[in-house]
Amino acid sequence: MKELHEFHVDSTRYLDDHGKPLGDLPTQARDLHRTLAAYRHMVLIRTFDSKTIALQRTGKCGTYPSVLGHEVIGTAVGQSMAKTDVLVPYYRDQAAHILRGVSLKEMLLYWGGDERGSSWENCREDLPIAVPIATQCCHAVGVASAFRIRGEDRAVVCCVGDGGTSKGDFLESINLAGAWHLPVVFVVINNQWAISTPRSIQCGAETIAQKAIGAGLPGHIVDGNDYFSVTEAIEYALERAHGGKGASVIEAVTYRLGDHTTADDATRYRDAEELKKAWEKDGVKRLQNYLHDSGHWDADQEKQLQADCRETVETAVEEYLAMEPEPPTAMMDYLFETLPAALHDQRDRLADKHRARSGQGGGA
Amino acid sequence: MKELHEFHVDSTRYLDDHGKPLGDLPTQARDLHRTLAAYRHMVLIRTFDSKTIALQRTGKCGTYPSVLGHEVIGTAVGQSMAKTDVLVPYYRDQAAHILRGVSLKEMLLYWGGDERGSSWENCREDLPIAVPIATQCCHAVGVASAFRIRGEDRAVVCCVGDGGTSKGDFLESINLAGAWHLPVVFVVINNQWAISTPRSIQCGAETIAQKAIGAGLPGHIVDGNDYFSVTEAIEYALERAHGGKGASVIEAVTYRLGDHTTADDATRYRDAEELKKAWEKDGVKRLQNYLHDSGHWDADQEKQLQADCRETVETAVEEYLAMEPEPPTAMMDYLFETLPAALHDQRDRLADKHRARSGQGGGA
Amino acid sequence: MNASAQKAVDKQKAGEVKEVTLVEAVNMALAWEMEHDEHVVVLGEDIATNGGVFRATVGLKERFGFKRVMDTPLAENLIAGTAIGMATQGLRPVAEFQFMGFIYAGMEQIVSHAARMRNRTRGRLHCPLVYRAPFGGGIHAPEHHSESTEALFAHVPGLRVVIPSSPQRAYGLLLAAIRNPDPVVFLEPKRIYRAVTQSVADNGEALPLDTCYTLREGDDVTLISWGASILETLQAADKLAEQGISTEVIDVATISPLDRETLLCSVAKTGRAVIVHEACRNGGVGAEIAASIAEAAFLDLQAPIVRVTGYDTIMPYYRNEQAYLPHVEDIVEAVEQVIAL
Amino acid sequence: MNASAQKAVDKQKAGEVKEVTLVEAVNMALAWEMEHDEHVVVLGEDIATNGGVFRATVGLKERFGFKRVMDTPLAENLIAGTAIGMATQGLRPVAEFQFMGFIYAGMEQIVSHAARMRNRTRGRLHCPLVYRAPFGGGIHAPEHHSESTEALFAHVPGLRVVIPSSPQRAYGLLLAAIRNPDPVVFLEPKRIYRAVTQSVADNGEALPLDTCYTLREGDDVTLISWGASILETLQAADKLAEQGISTEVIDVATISPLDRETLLCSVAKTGRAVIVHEACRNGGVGAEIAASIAEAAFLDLQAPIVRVTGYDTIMPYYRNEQAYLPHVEDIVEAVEQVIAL
Ligand SMILES: Cc1ncc(C[n+]2csc(CCOP(=O)(O)OP(=O)(O)O)c2C)c(N)n1
Ligand SMILES: Cc1ncc(C[n+]2csc(CCOP(=O)(O)OP(=O)(O)O)c2C)c(N)n1
Ligand SMILES: [Mg+2]
Ligand SMILES: [Mg+2]
Repeated sequence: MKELHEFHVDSTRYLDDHGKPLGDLPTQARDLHRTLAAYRHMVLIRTFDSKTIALQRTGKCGTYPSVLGHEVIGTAVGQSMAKTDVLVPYYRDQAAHILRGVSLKEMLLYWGGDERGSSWENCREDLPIAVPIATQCCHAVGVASAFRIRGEDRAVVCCVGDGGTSKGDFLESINLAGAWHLPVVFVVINNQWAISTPRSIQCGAETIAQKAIGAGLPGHIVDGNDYFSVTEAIEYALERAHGGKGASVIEAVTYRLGDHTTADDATRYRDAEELKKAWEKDGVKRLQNYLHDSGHWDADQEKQLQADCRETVETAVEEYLAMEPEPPTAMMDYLFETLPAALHDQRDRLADKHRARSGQGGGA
Repeated sequence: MKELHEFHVDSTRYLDDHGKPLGDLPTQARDLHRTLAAYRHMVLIRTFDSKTIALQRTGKCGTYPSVLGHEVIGTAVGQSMAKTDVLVPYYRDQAAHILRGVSLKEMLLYWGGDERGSSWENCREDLPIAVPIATQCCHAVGVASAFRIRGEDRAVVCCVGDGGTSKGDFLESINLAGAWHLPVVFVVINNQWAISTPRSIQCGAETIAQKAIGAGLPGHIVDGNDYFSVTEAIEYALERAHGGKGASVIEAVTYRLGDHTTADDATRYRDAEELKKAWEKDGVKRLQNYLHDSGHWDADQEKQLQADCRETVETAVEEYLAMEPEPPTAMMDYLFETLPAALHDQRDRLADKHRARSGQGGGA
Repeated sequence: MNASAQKAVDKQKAGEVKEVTLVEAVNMALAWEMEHDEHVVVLGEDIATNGGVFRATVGLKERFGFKRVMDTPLAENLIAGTAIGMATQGLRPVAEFQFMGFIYAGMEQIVSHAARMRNRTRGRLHCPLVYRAPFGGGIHAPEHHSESTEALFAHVPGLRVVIPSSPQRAYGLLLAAIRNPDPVVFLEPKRIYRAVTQSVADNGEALPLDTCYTLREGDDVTLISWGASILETLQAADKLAEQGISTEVIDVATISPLDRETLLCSVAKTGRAVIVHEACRNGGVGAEIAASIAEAAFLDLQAPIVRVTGYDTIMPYYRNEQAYLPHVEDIVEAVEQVIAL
Repeated sequence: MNASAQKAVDKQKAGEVKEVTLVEAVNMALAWEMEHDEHVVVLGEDIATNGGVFRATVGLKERFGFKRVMDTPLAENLIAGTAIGMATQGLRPVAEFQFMGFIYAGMEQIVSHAARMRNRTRGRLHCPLVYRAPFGGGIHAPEHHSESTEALFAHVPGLRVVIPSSPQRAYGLLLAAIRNPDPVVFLEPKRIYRAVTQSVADNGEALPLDTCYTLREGDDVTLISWGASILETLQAADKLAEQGISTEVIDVATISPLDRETLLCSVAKTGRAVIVHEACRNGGVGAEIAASIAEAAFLDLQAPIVRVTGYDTIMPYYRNEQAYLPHVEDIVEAVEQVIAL
């Protein structure tokens, strides 16, 4: 009369906190070229991150969400996706975006309060950064539906924070992905915090991955600071998606090493001790250790890399700072494909004012 | 390096389709008085239901959602709740409402297009019928939070359809119930259909109960046509809630034996054969068989009960039909506690028009 | 009939004139466009197998298959957002909200994404989608099934809000809405879904958006309305004609962006305007129209602009819904009032 | 300090006059009311331990405990709906939406339930709750952090929409909103959260709702505004005074239901009105105000009512947000224009 229905999620880890393999590594680890590229990319992203925070502090950039602690996940996402796949990001996916083809300058423009920061010359089909939490999950299933409708062999990777998993959009979307068997990989970046709200307040469940069960999807937990386990999980999930086997949910467990954004002061609500411990698990350092230990990286290379990254970032910053703002009329020019007659007057007024204020003849 | 995290939901059944015990019955079954009352109530509700459909067909009532196939669940809910608990219903909980103290006349008023149908003389704290699907789930956790905040030993039962479990409100609410450890019992009335949408399209998971796992809650499946298994599960969950052990999700599996509402024609989208099979599992007949087999019910009693129920319903219908509509000004009188000055003119106009149109001196 | 046979028959029939109701015209437009543009897909609750609770999508699944005609799980936010994702991929989704009263859960997706995708990406991505919803009262429906909250969408930059008031306009405007490269909220006045039939040529010809439709020309007063209220407005115009009052009747049709020019030209001629809508008055679209006319036609106006609208309260359940709705006599009275000045 | 000691200290301090900013006044009102009414609870994202991203709720958790000051999971629909459930139980929840740009997910709960519970149950249950949200642009924030969509709420029957524009009004109106037995959407103009300080007596005295506040009396033209734009409106009034133009400045404060009487009395005197708001113009609250005045004060008006507003487009990201916002010169120009007629 009583029957049990059983379910599970699995969790995986390959490297310990110091970069030492805990056992056999997955096949991806054999690709040294890729692993080195990943490490280089993480250092670039970290360099970009600290520079952008500095720009914000000196009034040259707007509120900015640091990617510190999330580099490994974004790098694995960016590397694993096919070019024709579509990324549906949240706002802390810098590492993935850059690998997809977004330029550092575009990234700066976006956080510098300029819409051109999402017009992306490359990766034209990737969705722009979604600020309203979790809303992008619905777009992800929409994009994946389009692939299915057209019979295309493409997949979607959708990123969302741990906080985002409490919001209907995420939960409704994984449900649709399950019901419609859609080619989507949901990557939950569980960095333990949603601004000041700890993971324990978001949800009473032991793991976030187990939310997949209610949608009939496989759920996997990976150490988000272990490049190999993240990569393996995403590649596996992408393979399933491409193979018509449907969606997955991956919970990548990490820690937000910075403030929520430059507008936040995390010391108000979290323990210095906790932060210190989290640094010990840092995934960038961990991968460096691994490469070092396996004889593929040394101090000179590191020094060179740091210098290269600084230069790349500096160049991008200069380009960014040199950009004139758009004319104010731009605020009407992309509202619709063609400006409706009802708005002609307003656009004219805007142009006139801009001309008057900037004291120029042309402008708009 | 791989670890499994395991979860489960259980499912329970005590009576077979014909009302034969499949083994030992739960303790609740020993209470013959209660079981008989349950059966009588189900018959009353079924009588009310067919009468209301007839009223609708003759223009004396509005669109109405038949309760056919849901009587057992509602009855178990209504019987199991303490008076001081709060019911947060959806729109097919007739059986529970009447046990809570809503009168048949009030029920008719509601579906007859009259707001007084939710003003309920008894069960003053129960929430009114929620038409927007699943929205009531958020209210349920709000009510339960109020109990927790005030330290009261009270619980909430929240009902929702299988369709409703796809909507953010349900999913967000079970998550909060888990995170905050709230005294709520979510009863999912899985009648296999959401209007024309079959259960298989709502969700790719094997069961709906497993959605509880993602919220960190226990999930139980019961045969929604088996009075004993529904009763046991709800009582158990209510005990947990009252005992400070938090929330539960119960999936009560049944079948919508009628059209979705009187505005629907289910033959458009579902199989006659499927419906016929579902009737074989009917929970009212099943309980009658059980009582009959165990020597507590006979044909005479049945005849008498049918007559009593018809009379009770007829009386309520007469009362309902005798009710004058509210004056149109009522549409302003309950908008706010006190009518804001901004609306005085409009109310006066309404009263004047009503006076003019009804040709009476007073009225509003 | 198999799909390709159906296709042939259909081609023959193209341009066939049919006598249809408003809801049938919606169905006809959907079918035409799905037939001629493979990017068009429809999704929503109960729209496929059941053909929609109002039968607006009946037959589409049989004709175009479940890949293009999709019953969704019950979640309006999801429907709104999924359509956005599809649209960024170049599909032209037409998503149905079963009733306007259930559209609010989709509000965040509509306001923050559908309306903004083009602007946000500087044209890289855009949302050529249509959100359909039946709206308005008067059909004896339960709570939340009688909403007229078009003003909420009209205020959102980046959205078009289009409302047909006849079978011909339903057909032509819906085609235009689907072909439009930007998001359109397409609200269907369900009270007149089956009120009248009209001859509609099923030839795929769209009607222009962003323009008012002048249904009747006149000199004394301009009557401005949209949706189901057009019915009473035209009836009032007839009654007023009997009294010798000549009215110009304008169906706004696209309530945002607003074709102020047609409205102003008319008021320049008549000097008087009465606006009729079912939605409550406070902050309704009538307010924008009145404010715009009062500002731009200040010197033309011979009387105040009067609004005949629903009350500023919650639509009553059906026993009292007629007391809420504007009636022919209310419009006649308002016109008499402004004419007297 | 333990709770009861704190209580004593607090009582002593009651009535103490403090020099505070608008956001501090919000905090003060919340603290006062929580101290004096145990039914008041606050909930929202990051409002407890962190004290709110704008520090509006700072110190409340320490003082009143986590049972009454609740950090919620990240879900605005849930926040809106949970507050409704609490309110039906007689609590007086004050729920924060972190930014107005994130309130839309809560729309269904707000429109279909908070605004309707009393009416639906004929008074059996009601929703004495407050939805707080910082709103408006000009703080260099990312997308969705600069919304001014108050018109969407003003159109919803059953809601009150209240907007303070000074520390004193923030204190008095928020107390009134919490004590009000019906749902109030309380929008806080974050651009002036810390713009000025004012002396506010922390004595629990509420200010009336449903009424405009006349900030400055004058004869030539009525300037009508609310929220952060009051700042520029007052500055414009000063400039105009230098030119010899006497303006009456009215802070609408409760934008719905609207105190039309105060506005009409003023226009009866001045014969001219200019309405200033940050929200986009089409279908903004300015439209309702203009339409109402133009209708009721038709004969008093000596010039068209002009609206100085944001453009009918999406609020630009911050590099261009100043080009979107109404400025002092825009108001001055508009006044000069209507005065010239
Ligand atoms: C719908 C919505 N509500 C609130 C916010 C404000 N907000 C920005 S980030 C954030 C926390 C998100 O946490 P999480 O999803 O865990 O992502 P993380 O920032 O930790 O990477 C909040 C509440 C928002 N952007 N959108
Ligand atoms: C938010 C919302 N969307 C759509 C509807 C229209 N509608 C009414 S009932 C229903 C199906 C509900 O199915 P389910 O939750 O399984 O409950 P059941 O009617 O089967 O008992 C729908 C779509 C609604 N009432 N609310
Ligand atoms: Mg997080
Ligand atoms: Mg169902």
